[in-house]
Amino acid sequence: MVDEAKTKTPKRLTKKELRSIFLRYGIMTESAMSYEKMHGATWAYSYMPVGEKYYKDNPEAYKRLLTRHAVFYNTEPQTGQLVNGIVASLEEQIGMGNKEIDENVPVTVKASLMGPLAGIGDSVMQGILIPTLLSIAMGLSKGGSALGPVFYIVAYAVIATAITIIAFRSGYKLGVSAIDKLIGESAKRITNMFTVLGMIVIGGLSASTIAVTTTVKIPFGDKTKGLQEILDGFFPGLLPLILVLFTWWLISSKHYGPTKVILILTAVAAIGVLIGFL
Amino acid sequence: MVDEAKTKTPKRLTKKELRSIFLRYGIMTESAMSYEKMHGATWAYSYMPVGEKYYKDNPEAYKRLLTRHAVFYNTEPQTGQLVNGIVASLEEQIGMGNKEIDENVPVTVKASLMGPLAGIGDSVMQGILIPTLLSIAMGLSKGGSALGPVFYIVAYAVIATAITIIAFRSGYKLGVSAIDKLIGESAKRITNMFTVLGMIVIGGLSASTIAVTTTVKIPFGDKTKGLQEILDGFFPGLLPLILVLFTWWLISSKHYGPTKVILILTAVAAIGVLIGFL
Amino acid sequence: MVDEAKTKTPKRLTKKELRSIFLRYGIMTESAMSYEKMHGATWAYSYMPVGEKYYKDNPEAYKRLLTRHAVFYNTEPQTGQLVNGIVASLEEQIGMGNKEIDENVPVTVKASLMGPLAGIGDSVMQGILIPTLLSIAMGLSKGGSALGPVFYIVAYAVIATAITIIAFRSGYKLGVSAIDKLIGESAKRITNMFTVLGMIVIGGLSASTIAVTTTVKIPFGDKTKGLQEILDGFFPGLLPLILVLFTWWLISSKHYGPTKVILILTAVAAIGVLIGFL
Amino acid sequence: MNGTLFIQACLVGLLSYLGAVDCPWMYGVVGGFYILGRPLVAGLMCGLIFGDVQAGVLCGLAVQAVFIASMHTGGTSNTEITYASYGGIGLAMATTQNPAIAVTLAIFIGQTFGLLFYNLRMAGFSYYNHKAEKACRELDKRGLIMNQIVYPQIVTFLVRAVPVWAAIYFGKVAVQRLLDVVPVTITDIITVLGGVLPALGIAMLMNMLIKKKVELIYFCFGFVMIAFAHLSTVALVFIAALIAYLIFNMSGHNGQNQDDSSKVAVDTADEYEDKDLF
Amino acid sequence: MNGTLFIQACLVGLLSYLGAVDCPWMYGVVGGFYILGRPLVAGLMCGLIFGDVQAGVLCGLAVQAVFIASMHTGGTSNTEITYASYGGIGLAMATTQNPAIAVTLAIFIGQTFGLLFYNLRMAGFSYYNHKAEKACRELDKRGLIMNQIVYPQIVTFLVRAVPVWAAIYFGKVAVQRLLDVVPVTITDIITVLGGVLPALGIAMLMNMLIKKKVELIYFCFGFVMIAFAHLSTVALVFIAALIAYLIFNMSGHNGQNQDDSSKVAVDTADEYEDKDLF
Amino acid sequence: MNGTLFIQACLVGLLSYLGAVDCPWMYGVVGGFYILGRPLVAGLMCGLIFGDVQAGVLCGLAVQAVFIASMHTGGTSNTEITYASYGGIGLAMATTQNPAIAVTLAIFIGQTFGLLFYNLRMAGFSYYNHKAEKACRELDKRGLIMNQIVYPQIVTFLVRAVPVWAAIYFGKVAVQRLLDVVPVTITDIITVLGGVLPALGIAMLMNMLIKKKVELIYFCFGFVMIAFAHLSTVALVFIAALIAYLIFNMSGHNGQNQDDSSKVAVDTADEYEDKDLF
Ligand SMILES: OC[C@H]1O[C@H](O)[C@@H](O)[C@@H](O)[C@@H]1O
Ligand SMILES: OC[C@H]1O[C@H](O)[C@@H](O)[C@@H](O)[C@@H]1O
Ligand SMILES: OC[C@H]1O[C@H](O)[C@@H](O)[C@@H](O)[C@@H]1O
Repeated sequence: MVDEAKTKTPKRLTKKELRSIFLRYGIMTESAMSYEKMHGATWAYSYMPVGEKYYKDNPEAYKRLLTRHAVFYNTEPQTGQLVNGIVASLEEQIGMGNKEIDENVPVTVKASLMGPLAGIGDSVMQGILIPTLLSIAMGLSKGGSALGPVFYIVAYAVIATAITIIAFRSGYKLGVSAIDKLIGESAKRITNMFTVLGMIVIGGLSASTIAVTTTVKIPFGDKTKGLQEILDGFFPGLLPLILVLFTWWLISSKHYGPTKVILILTAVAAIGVLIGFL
Repeated sequence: MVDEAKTKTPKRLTKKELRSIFLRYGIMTESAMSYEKMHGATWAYSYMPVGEKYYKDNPEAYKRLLTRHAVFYNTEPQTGQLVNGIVASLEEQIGMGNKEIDENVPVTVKASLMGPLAGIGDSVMQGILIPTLLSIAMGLSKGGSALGPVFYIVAYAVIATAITIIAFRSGYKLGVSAIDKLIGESAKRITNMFTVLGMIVIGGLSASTIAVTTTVKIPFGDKTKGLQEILDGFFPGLLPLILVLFTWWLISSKHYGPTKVILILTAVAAIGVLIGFL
Repeated sequence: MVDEAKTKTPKRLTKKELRSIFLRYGIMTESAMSYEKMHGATWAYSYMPVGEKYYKDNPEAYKRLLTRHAVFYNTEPQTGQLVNGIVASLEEQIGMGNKEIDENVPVTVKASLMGPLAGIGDSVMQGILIPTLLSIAMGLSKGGSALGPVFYIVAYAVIATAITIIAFRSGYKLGVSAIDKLIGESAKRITNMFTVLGMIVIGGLSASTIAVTTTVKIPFGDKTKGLQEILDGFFPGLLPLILVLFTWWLISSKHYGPTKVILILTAVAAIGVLIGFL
Repeated sequence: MNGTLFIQACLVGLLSYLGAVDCPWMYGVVGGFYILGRPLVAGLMCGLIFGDVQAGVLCGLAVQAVFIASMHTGGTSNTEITYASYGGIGLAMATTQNPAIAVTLAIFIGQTFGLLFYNLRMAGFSYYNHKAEKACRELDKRGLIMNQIVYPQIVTFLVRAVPVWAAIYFGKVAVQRLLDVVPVTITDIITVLGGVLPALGIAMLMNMLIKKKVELIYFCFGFVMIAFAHLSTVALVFIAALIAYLIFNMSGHNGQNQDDSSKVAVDTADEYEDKDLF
Repeated sequence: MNGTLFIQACLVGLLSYLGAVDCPWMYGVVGGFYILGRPLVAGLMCGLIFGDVQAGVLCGLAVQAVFIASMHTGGTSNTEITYASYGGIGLAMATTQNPAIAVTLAIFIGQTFGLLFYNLRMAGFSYYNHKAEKACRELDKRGLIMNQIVYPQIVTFLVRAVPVWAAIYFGKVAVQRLLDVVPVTITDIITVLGGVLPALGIAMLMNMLIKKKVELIYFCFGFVMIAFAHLSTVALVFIAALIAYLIFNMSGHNGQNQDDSSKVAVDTADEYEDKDLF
Repeated sequence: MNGTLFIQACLVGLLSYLGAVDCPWMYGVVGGFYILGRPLVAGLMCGLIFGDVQAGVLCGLAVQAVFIASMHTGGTSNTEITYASYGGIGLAMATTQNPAIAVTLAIFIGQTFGLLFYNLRMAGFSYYNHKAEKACRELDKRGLIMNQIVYPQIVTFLVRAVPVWAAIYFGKVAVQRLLDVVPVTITDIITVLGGVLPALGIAMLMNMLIKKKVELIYFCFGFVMIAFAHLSTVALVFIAALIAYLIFNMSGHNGQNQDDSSKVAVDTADEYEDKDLF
């Protein structure tokens, strides 16, 4: 931190200003999302309080601030508050005149963090937290009770809000020093850890959510027996497993997009039903 | 080992003498335990056979022997036979006149081993072995059969006695060389291993032994449903888990002693019952 | 690879010749197995196509080829196609006149690979693959359905044939370079991995296949209760576990051969039945 | 004109806007897309609106099962879950209140109109993005806010609330007629498709997480723990966390921590902790 | 005077001395505190003394459940288990023979008089400890034995056997009267407290074992394996042992073993073994 | 002469040759020993031959359970499974068609005549091996083929097909008589032995795999997962694979990969992969 006593002007961001940056980002992130810019200039909007504080009398600097935060950007928005926190601390330093931090730094930081964080963030939030809470809630809703959705609403609101707050605070506290931590060896380990967590949990998720059973009956002496029953006898969930691996292969090896995959899956379902297999 | 052939006097401890040291320690360890000295001078009592053998004619050395073994000492008494074995071999060397081993060595060895061994010993004996055997025994006693306690008596007597014997023998065999093994890198790994074992098993233990259920009924349309049943639906044992984490937090972060914690738990139970929650 | 353009004579093995080597080995490996030579001269037979191709006019070289492949050799025959593939690529080089590869190399390669591969191969094929497929098949055969054996026949034929083909191809592709990979650090890690896999799976196998139960009844007040039921209450499968550990101890520590062990097990069964324990 | 239905349709349309991924007003995606946008919550909301909470929740439950693994990554979605939720459940509540119909309608609307509108809008917003960027360069604060927030929100409101409102208000009769004529095979196919669809979301996540084919082992482990061992997702999360933590520690034991491993004494454990993870 | 009751009370009092932590005569804590002192064993003993083994074991079973995780570490105990066992079960056997009453009495006696007497004695024994230390310095062997063994044993006998004897001999009538007047709420609270108490012992152990908060993951894993997967403690011990062993090996793969890893050939595995662990 | 039985006996004899470990004609051990030779397949075959597939499969099932862990390693076998399969099941099908009888006969034939013939042949083939080796040295191609393939096959056909044929053709009457007189104790012992026998194969495999006693932990883990957690073998294979993979990775983190760990950037993950394993 620069010596705050020396010069009069450079003041740190107040709590209120920080809260404003936090909320502007948190609320508006995806307000104008396009494939071209994704979160793009939401950042410029979020950092207007910084401009108002430090660059009131320096329109060129203000412009540079908004312009550097109007480029393509995309990450998971909730855990992404971490980056917002880091950038807030960087822009604060720049605004306060710390010459050691170039105006390019926030841009580089954003560009290098958004990718990994999108991966971790999506798998933790969409891959683990949401499905887990939803499956608990679905259990509570059996029979049509409102308990399930109410539980989900409360639980997700509390947890996700907490995550955004903690992420922003940690980012702001770490500041520049975060870059090492988030890009270095240790970050790779943490990413790896969450990736493993994610892979295991979505493995379980596919067992509990994909519902494909065959209706084929095969003759057993004079009686018939469901093929599904036989499959369940040695590999419960074999069809869902095959299906998800097939879909994954379409995406990862064939590089098909979701729409193409949906068409294929629809075809699979249609043919399966028509030949009497599914 | 010193050259035994050279001088006539220095004889090694006989089997009988070793057995005596082993038994004196094993039997008397906690005979006069106080918060101030804990096992304290039991050690002096245990090493009287050494004094009788080597220092019959050297009262000063005898006094030093007893005195150095009258200080504060505390560890898990059963697995603690390991330290007794090591010290036996050290005192034997000192008694036989091996000048390489200072009279301070046994004291240092005891002081540095007692801590780690208390940790491992307590968690293995009180945290794993005893609860596991007891829960087996309790299973055997369902309906009031004497089989359970008889099983426990035999099983624990055999296993614990074996542990004391093996511990003492290993300690005596390792002797000085044990210090490296027990304090070095490898010891940290072993400690760590047992710690992990302990943490997992007591996690299970808390699931199987803490019995807290709520009696709250919540309305479900026209019927009511037990809250406990709902909890069991998505997190069996949630209340016990919360309770044990709360208790742990009282001890580890608030640094409350057991008595204070018992009072708090009693208050929790009382309030829980009075408001109709438990 | 040597420069193929320079000289006219040295041609690589054709697909047909490679297939012939693959099949001769795959089919004939154990055709004349004795304790003394095991697979022995099957190798000479397998490499006759190489002799016909390269040494038609050089009977001495042809003799050396057959002779060096007539020595003791033993490994798991199916996964063993890996070695066959490596040796095929080595003999091809030798046949084509590559002076860098001594005629001893194939012999050394065979000798150093056969041991580890026997260990891994047997445990993967006989210890994991076959019992797993068989237990699935046995499930399908409950009640006498032919589905079980048919499933096993198809599944094993497909999987095992695929393994032999992949093994041969990988071996041939890797060639000399395989030696490093198969003997170095990395090979030790892979061996170790398969060993762990094997140990866990055969642990499970013993729980599901060894069937020993005691018929002893013990009095419980006025009623009696089966000892087996009591054992199941705290350690299901305790008797099978003891039995398999005992058998393992006979083999690994006492170094008894299978026949001796069978006699002992028969004695155990007989005595167990006669005293009314089993 | 049916006044009640009109108001109901308006409310559902409004909710389908508030639960959209690009709607900011519910604290961004936290309260919007990830709470209001989930079919289970939509079910509750529609239940309240149409005066039958139980039927609403049951529809929500059925639709949620199809979309539980719905993913929204990198701006791409495998389904337009908000159109699906409110269009499907809303229409079903307005007509049969049958969960199966809700699922059919949700899939149909989500995968056709839903994705169409979504992708058109995502493409179209480039226009506002460019204008917002220009506003940044020119320090036109009002322009930034209008182009980044106001105009896009108006557009997204129109393309979401209006079609959903129209679908419910005018679709009621059409749906009822359609249900009478649609062949049962189509319903069957859509039902099967409902079971198949979660595979897509999961496969998209797998594509993000799984870098090497070997890592499928994690995925399969998760699958097996649910499919064979019948654990719940909550339990799996804990198990996965343990494995992930082991891997985290494992990877930490090389490289940087190596050299100073001897310095890391027991009492510095806490600082060490910070350096590592939490 | 009731002669039978007098003798019964004497026997129970004697056992409560023999099962005390500081009583040496049953091979130290092995046969004393950890066998005779356990409520399950106390139940059997009291059953024998009062002539109804079944009722005794049932009381022991109920009390044991409360105290299964009772810990005695560093001289501190969360309960005075011996007073609790023999006071509680003994009194119950002398009166109602009702297990629930036994639990209530055990908790009451253990947590009040029990802990009081225990702590007073632990404080008081400093007196003898000092005299024993003095005896060591003066080579007063008799003094050592008297102050380290004889006097403390007399004291501990008096403060244990006498109160328990009195409680049973005189308490019988009082307890019966008390049971008639005590409000049911109190009984309820004590019942709940019985389910809650094990949390204390476990939390004490956690406090010893868990150094970093992250390590709670081990604890939770154990909890989940029992609570969700319904494994028995015995199974958990094996699983935990595997995990602990993996961690042991893992930690061994850095530092010292690194440099010479190439030297560790397969055939030296056995020596290597010794160096490492068993 | 009974013509049908004659032909049936011939067919069973032929199969017992084709399923032998040293018979090449079914693509070596793949289709022979490991398919035709398995009791479950033998049951199907004998069922077809004797015209009652169901009875045959049931006999095969019973015998397979005894021999599921049968091992053939290093030329040594714990049983002669092919004699056992075709002799035992064939004879049972010719007589009572009772699975228990099939097991008894299989064990009896496999462990006596079977092993005897097997070991004699294994010893005797040294003769042909030497002649084949000589043929190699003399470039006598015909001699190699005759001695390595033709003669050994004739011999093995004779010592396998003929005795099995004879056993069935002549044994039918004998077996039926025997069954009337054999005491029930013998049957009991053989039944028990049937449950015990798998222990031998498993112990042989353990002997190959387990190098240090500590590694029993892997074995016990597998045992516990089946015996306590009631998982199926298929599930266990996945779990074991995960553990093995963790260990593989773990061991890779020392030595060679260490120094260049910093170079292994994320994008080179795929090449890295090749270097490591798959
Ligand atoms: O993948 C990161 C991120 O990309 C876009 O912003 C959206 O699809 C988000 O839902 C997602 O979290
Ligand atoms: O904690 C080590 C040790 O301390 C004291 O000696 C007693 O509390 C023992 O029960 C305990 O094992
Ligand atoms: O042990 C390797 C190998 O040895 C011999 O060749 C036979 O026993 C085979 O069945 C076995 O696979």
